[in-house]
Amino acid sequence: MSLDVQLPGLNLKNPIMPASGCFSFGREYSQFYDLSELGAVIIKAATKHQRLGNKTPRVAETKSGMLNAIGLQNPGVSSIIADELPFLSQFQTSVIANVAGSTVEEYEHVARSFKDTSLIHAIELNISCPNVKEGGVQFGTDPELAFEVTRRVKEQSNVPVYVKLSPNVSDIVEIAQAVEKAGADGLSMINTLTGMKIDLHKKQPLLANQVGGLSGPAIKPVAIRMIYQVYQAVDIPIIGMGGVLTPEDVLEFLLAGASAVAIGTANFKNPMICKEIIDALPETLSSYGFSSVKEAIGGAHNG
Amino acid sequence: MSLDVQLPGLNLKNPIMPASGCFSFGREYSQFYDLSELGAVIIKAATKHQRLGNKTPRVAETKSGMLNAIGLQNPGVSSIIADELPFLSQFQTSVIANVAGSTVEEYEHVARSFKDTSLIHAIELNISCPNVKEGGVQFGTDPELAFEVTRRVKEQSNVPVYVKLSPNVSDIVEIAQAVEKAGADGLSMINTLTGMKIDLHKKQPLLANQVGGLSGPAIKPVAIRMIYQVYQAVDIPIIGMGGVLTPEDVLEFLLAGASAVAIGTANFKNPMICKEIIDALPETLSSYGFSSVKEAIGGAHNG
Amino acid sequence: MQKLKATIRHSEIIARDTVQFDLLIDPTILKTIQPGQFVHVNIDDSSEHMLRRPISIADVKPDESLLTLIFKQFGEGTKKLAQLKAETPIDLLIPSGNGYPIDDLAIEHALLIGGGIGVPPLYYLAKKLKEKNVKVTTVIGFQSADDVFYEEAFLTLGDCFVATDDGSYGYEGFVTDVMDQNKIDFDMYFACGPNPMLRAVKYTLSDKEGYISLEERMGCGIGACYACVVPNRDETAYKKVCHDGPVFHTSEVSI
Amino acid sequence: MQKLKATIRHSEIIARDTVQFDLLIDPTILKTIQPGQFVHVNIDDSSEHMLRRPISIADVKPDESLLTLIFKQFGEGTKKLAQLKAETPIDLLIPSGNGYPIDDLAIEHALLIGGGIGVPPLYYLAKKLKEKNVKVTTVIGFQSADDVFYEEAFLTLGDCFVATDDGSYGYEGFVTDVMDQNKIDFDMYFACGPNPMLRAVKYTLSDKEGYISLEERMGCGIGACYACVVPNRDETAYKKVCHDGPVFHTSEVSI
Ligand SMILES: Cc1cc2nc3c(=O)[nH]c(=O)nc-3n(C[C@H](O)[C@H](O)[C@H](O)COP(=O)(O)OP(=O)(O)OC[C@H]3O[C@@H](n4cnc5c(N)ncnc54)[C@H](O)[C@@H]3O)c2cc1C
Ligand SMILES: Cc1cc2nc3c(=O)[nH]c(=O)nc-3n(C[C@H](O)[C@H](O)[C@H](O)COP(=O)(O)OP(=O)(O)OC[C@H]3O[C@@H](n4cnc5c(N)ncnc54)[C@H](O)[C@@H]3O)c2cc1C
Ligand SMILES: Cc1cc2nc3c(=O)[nH]c(=O)nc-3n(C[C@H](O)[C@H](O)[C@H](O)COP(=O)(O)O)c2cc1C
Ligand SMILES: Cc1cc2nc3c(=O)[nH]c(=O)nc-3n(C[C@H](O)[C@H](O)[C@H](O)COP(=O)(O)O)c2cc1C
Ligand code: FES
Ligand code: FES
Repeated sequence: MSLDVQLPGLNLKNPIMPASGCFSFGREYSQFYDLSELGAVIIKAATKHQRLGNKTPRVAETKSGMLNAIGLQNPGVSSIIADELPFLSQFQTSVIANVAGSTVEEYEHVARSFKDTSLIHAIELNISCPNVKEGGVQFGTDPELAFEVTRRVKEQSNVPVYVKLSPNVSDIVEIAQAVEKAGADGLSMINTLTGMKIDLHKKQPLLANQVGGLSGPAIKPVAIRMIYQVYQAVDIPIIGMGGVLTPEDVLEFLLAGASAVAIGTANFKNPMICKEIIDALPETLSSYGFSSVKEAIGGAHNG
Repeated sequence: MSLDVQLPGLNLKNPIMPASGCFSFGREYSQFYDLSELGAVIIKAATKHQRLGNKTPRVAETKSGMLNAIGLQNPGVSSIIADELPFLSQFQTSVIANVAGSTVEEYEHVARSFKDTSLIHAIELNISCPNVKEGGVQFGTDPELAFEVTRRVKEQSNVPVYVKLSPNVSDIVEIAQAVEKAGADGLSMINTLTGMKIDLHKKQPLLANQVGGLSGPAIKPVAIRMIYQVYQAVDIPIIGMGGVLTPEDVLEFLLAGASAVAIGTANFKNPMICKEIIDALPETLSSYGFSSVKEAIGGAHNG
Repeated sequence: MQKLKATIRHSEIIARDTVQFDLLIDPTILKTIQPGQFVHVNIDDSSEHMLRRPISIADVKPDESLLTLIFKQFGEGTKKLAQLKAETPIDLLIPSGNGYPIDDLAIEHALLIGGGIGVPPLYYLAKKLKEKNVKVTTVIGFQSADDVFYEEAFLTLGDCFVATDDGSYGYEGFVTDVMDQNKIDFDMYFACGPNPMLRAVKYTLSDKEGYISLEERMGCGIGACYACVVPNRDETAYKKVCHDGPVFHTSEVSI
Repeated sequence: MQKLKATIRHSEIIARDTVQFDLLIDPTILKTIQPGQFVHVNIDDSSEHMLRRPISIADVKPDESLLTLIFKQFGEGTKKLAQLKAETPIDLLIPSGNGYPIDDLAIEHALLIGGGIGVPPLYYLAKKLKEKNVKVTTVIGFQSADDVFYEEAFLTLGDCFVATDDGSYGYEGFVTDVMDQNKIDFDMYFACGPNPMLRAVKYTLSDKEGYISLEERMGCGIGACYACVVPNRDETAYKKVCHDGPVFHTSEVSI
């Protein structure tokens, strides 16, 4: 059974990778299994300077999901390059750097900084952060802003750029097409849905940040729908994510149109999940009649 | 413990009502309990003529939720008035008519038709249906279309109009403010998120309609977030819904800013759910320190 | 219809992935059950599964307060059900739908045709027909030898022919092949199984009157959500499988 | 740290809504456990609960391959755990976090201060200190008489003062009130409980050195998600409770 997939910048031995923000820079999970097993690792968001993130509580459980409002806590791009990437480079796996910022300039700076290292293979451009200059609109909800930030980050990058789309939009296809036109090499979808939980005891939003991002199996149907729709409208590959828990879920993402699949929240329930899914994938694929991962990609569009 | 709530057109003895489309016109559930126990009943969507709806499969289970693509199957507004409302009128409960259509003219027609009966107390204007004339955009995702359909339905109605908002939008507040400006007496939120499930055996979307509406506990965090945000931005009351399963969930909606709470999907798991929640609500409210429903409404905004 | 808790008295694997539950239940409700009706089963109290599962009533023994269900482990829900042990309570809507209207029919020889998980409801039907002195012949089809169940049970009530898709047991082929080869004489047929089988049966037996039991994905299971519809004969309106069916006269629906 | 399945050997309600689990577990891992460490518990295999629950290790008996947890039924997850019966397997990450660094401390008399569900880890700590011939005095606070547990257990290891918020048992008031009234002499304190209690203790005992164990909502429980942070002393960076804690020297963090 061949699990390999070739994508811009990424020669993946299998389509499975931990999702950004759920795996830090890999150290913690490396006590559970050899990270060389992974197709790739998407590291925690990098910003220009260190960020402390939001006040706690930062997470809350919801039915078949969770909310998080970490607030992009990270040590800053230079420290990531100096202290974290060398650790990851000991494993035989691709590294995707998640790039975040509050302004186009910050995005450009972070992308440019990653030029100094050969230890990343692609950029995941996280356009779900609020754009401070434009008054808190998310780059990811306005096609023109999305186009602009993609175009400018592409100019600063020497590796392929996958743009990570926000699902909190009326028309995901419009955004996907805008970033494709701006030169994106691929898409990564979906980021979290914006949600809230109220603390009944305290009678106020449970998260200190009030709202948080909803992830986990609860959002899988939204992810599948968006990937299915976008697959039909663009020609660049999609890294799919949102609620993956089982090898069957991975197959569902592939059929919908994803070329690779990232796993976020499920790592918290089961730190072995990525490895267990990689091990189980050949049997799952063959039980549904596939002899390779490539064969399954987009398979639900043939009907 | 006083559970009553007064809203435009609705003198509710308690804030609990079944959500549109999950309760038909009440007959089936009346074998399980006396519908007079309910604060109100929101009936299945009415269109101008009979509609057959979509092909099957029309529903699919998802984690802590479900997808549906019923497609507005209903016998048409005149038949609803003649055959269904008289049945409901034997119960001591308010009736809210859910009004749907593919064009503004159809919405107007349905709203006007309900003028002929005294058996409904309010209209729930469902602007989440695809607008055929405008090329499939939902009225609910464009603030100008939402304004226009609300204004024109208001003109045709002799009962208060609650506009039911779609959550599939980048900015829910903008839509809510548009319909408030157009004269809406209240809001009803949220309708379903658009989702999809792939049938792994058939390798195609499971629902005949491909996409369907995601409902159930999975979407509760999105509903709570949207209600919380809209409550701060408008002055009209909100009927909240999306994933209610327990009396604690009802309290969470009230605290977020809902004045009444509708229950949809949970009726399928437990046909007694509305009655059981009504019975349990006084104890739940008092265990969190409330002596009435009214006291809890918007309670999470005082911090 | 009622929502009630039954208790699993006995659980047994009777064929590949196929589980039989004998449920202890209030006998007054058992007396009202018609063959062909189903129960709508709640998987568990968690929110993970928001939809119940429809399972046909395979047998009823009011004297022992027992109700029998037979189901195949197919997806997550039936797999979870299969793991439940004796003494576990299980939440049902019962009885759901309309069964085979055998009390209103004057027939002498009934042909029962079942495929896979369509076989279970035919057992209670056969028992009831036999009680009314109707001769019963059964033709049941399965994928393979490992899937076959209840052949002996049906044999105690009349002739029973078994077919398997791969020929590993009984006749090779589909139930319609068995019917072709055995020229069974009968007044009326009663069929339950996957839609392709029902279509083939209806076509093959177009000169005979028959009742078929349909499967459709369900939401409420009580007629309130319009999930489980099937077009009427001329496709001008829908019938609800959960409420108007699952059993229909072949002339009522277009399949 | 490992992910492993333990088996519930015994489950018992030891106070109002308070459950003690004795878990059968691989003894090699038990020998490595430091007092103050916790386990990260998976509620069940369903997707309904995507987050594990952190529960302190209350006692360890390597000879019997036993690990003791004591937890209060608070929300849905702990209520589900409480219903698990003996022989049920339970999925843990173990051992999590850093405990009280008692091997590196030269002390003679330790004051242990616990509030509510902060009491359990102090029991294993008290046992370990006693083994090292450190004198142990314990002050534990609960809401009400019905909530009190482990007083006798602590009394076998040294003095133990109990306070209840409503005065229905022991001293009336908070643990700090007991400390005020009893002028306990000690070298170092070790506290675990809700943040307001820890703040009060830190303030009251500002002239003493102490270690505190913090609670914060967790995602991964292993240091990878940045959910469970607490600001360092000068609030210029965060520490992770799950990885750098849950036990901190009072000078390390700002609470
Ligand atoms: C009236 C009726 C009677 C039935 N009687 C029996 C029986 O006696 N024995 C038996 O083994 N099976 C029977 N079935 C089929 C049985 O309901 C499905 O196999 C079962 O619902 C699958 O659930 P799952 O959790 O295993 O599958 P999943 O795929 O996890 O189920 C997901 C959803 O799809 C629905 N679904 C999946 N397959 C079917 C199907 N074939 N028909 C209807 N809904 C489906 C489920 O109800 C659920 O809502 C009957 C179906 C109907 C409509
Ligand atoms: C290091 C550490 C050790 C702990 N040790 C114990 C112990 O020995 N005994 C005990 O009874 N309790 C202990 N707790 C608290 C315990 O984790 C919570 O009571 C429990 O997680 C609540 O889960 P729930 O399902 O009942 O509540 P829910 O409200 O349903 O939980 C929802 C989510 O919130 C989190 N959460 C809720 N309350 C807390 C809390 N107080 N602290 C951390 N997370 C919370 C849960 O982990 C879960 O992710 C400890 C907490 C921490 C951080
Ligand atoms: C705790 C947490 C932190 C996250 N941090 C980031 C991040 O820094 N950058 C990013 O692009 N996405 C981040 N995400 C989103 C995930 O990468 C992923 O898109 C989302 O969680 C959906 O996948 P899942 O359902 O498998 O978790 C985070 C998600 C979680 C749960
Ligand atoms: C089967 C089904 C049919 C529905 N039909 C309608 C409808 O006709 N009109 C409407 O406004 N909403 C309809 N809805 C949406 C619900 O009224 C409700 O807004 C949504 O399901 C969220 O609530 P819940 O999570 O409690 O189900 C339908 C939902 C379901 C599940
Ligand atoms: S399942 Fe709801 S109408 Fe049949
Ligand atoms: S819980 Fe994830 S870092 Fe502590």
